[in-house]
Amino acid sequence: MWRWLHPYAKPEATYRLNQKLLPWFAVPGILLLVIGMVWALLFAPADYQQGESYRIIFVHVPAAFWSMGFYMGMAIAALSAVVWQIRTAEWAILAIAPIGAVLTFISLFTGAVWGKPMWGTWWEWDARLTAQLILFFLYLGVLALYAAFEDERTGAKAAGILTLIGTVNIPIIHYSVYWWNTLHQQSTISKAITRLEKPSMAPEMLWPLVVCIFAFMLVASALVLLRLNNEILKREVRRPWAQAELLEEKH
Amino acid sequence: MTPAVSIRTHMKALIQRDLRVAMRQRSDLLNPIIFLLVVVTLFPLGVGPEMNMLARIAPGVIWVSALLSALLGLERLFRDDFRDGALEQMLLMPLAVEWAVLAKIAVHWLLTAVPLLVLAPLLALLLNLPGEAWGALWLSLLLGTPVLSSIGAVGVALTVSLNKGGALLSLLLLPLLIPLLIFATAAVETAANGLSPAGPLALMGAITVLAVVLSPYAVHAALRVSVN
Amino acid sequence: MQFDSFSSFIAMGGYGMYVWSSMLVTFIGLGALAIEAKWVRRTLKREAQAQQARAQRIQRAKRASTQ
Amino acid sequence: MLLEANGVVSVRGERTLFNGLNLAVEPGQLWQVQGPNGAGKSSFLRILAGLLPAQAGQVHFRGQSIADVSSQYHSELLFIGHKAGIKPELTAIENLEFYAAIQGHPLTAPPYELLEQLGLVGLEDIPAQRLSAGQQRRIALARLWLNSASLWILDEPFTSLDVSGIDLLHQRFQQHLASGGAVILTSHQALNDLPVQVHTLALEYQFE
Repeated sequence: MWRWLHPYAKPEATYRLNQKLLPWFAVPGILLLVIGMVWALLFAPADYQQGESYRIIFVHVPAAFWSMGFYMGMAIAALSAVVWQIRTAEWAILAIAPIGAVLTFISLFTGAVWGKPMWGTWWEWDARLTAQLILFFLYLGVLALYAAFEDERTGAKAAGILTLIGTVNIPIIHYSVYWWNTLHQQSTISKAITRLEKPSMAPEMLWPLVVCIFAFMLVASALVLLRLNNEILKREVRRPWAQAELLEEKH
Repeated sequence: MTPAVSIRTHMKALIQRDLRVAMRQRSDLLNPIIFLLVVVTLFPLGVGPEMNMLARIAPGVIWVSALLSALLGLERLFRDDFRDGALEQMLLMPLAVEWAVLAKIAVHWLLTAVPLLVLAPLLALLLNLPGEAWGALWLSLLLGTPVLSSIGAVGVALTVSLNKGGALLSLLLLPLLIPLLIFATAAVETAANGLSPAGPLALMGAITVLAVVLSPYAVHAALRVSVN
Repeated sequence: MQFDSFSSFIAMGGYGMYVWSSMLVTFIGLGALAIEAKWVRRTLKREAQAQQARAQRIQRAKRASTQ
Repeated sequence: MLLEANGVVSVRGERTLFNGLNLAVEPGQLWQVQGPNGAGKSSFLRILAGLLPAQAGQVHFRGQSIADVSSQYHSELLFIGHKAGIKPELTAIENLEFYAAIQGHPLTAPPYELLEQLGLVGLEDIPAQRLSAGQQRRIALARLWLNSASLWILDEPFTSLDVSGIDLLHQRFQQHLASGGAVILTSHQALNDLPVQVHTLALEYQFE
């Protein structure tokens, strides 16, 4: 597999591959997103307990799911960057981090907006929300560390190492936050949140949710490809192939 | 003969340049504000998530965190200019140096206080600050941040030639900022209790005017000592 | 179709504010990422053009100095 | 008399740098302040510019103390010190734009030709921090072409300049002196090949 992958560690080859892959993510992604949203907002039945407000779930859950998923993707990129010194993997970290941060932010925001009508409060220091907030900080830390370096190469390396540390730390953070929360368990709201978020969903709700989760994955991946290609061009802008690529297009 | 250049042109050129420089190092601007958010998050993790208790400590927590985060990026105000010689050139501008200092303070305020003001409602929300106090918190930050920038500028001007950095600066400035902390938290707390925060806010306004008007002179004097 | 009229669709059973603000922020977030990527690409293009202009200036200077 | 220093004394720490220094600069004159390292050349220039207070003595600009007419003095003064005042985050053009604006000669177009003459071709729009020390120095010196100050005080202007750069600077000095300006500078090199008369002020290292 290494032999097969190796040519794609070359920036230009990766760029071409990404350009080819991009429509395969973007087109079905946007299509599925439209289908999923229409299904979710227009056709899925209302929840008997929460009424129409539960429809927030169709953006909240995909965002929360992939905020974690893309951190894992970032961790894999970081591992390849640190262990095998693949430069494109270093850039992939930087391409994924802002997207993961935005997904985390979306999950936090929609969670808060969902919480207001349900539990009467925008924010609750519930274990799940708190862990998500800390994940947000981890993403911001990676971005800030990279931005702090003047030399982009060293910055990407440092960001990779931080990502790996974060990956090791995430389970520990998770358990400590849950433990902290049970220690202070006085509000019934927290219990209510945990209960509400584990409903056994009816299939007519579950299917649009599955579609949305897929759509988010495809759209976010397309964004990663876009950003990764930008990162590649940013570093190769002096090379003739990148110059040609940039000067050719018109818009 | 050199054509006369108005104070406005000078200040405009200075502000434009400083904003440009700041935009080239955006992360320096964002880090203190992320720091603030993280510090505020630490309090519930440290003292427990009980919303009533958080509501009670919210004004103090937000203001203390804001003070600490303000100190983080403060050095940037003159340190880089001192290192590359732009500070000397600023002292040699053909206008009263106080105006140039005022321009620098204004840029610093714009770059640090505006993000803080945007973030303030989020902090209030995280710490369950009662809705009645949100306006007072925002006003207290609006009135208090110019004091941070201008008194901070004096501190930085005094220490800029030393290679001692942050700890000394905090030691110097935090005692000076205590009145600000007292009036600001008092304003937010009175508002949270359903009373009018006008009294403490008026006192803060007076402090602000005093600080903004007088600090350029102090900064000028301090820079003369530092640029030696 | 769960809603019998457009206004009831907008109202979302009284939760319109919450549902629509969530949707708005989600799509603004994703859209901002896409726009930012486009924007970066445009600055890169400008950078490439600047590079080209720079190369031309250097060449002109070289030609001038050899004459 | 453009600039006149009378009995200037400077004490740095425990050491007296110089004691009772006099200097009288007429329009059209070029003065070189000479002396070994540590003799206080830079300090003397900074006192003349009004950046450093002298322990004793006065500096007069057109007959008036520079402290009293600092605004007018600084509008006719161009000082380029050891640290040149070039912001490393900004490009050469952006740096010059700023100085041109505050000196009352706002740039109408980027000064490509000038920068080319100074050997900065191709580096005009790169942040100064990516350039070498010598190149950053040239950016600062480009200010000499972009202002109309009558008095130039330059601390080691020739450092890290190549032969053509030095030549260019000499020409500019000549123009400036011919139009009634004056230059005070420090330099390690002898200014023999400068086609104007060089007045010198020698400082000696004081051990006390």
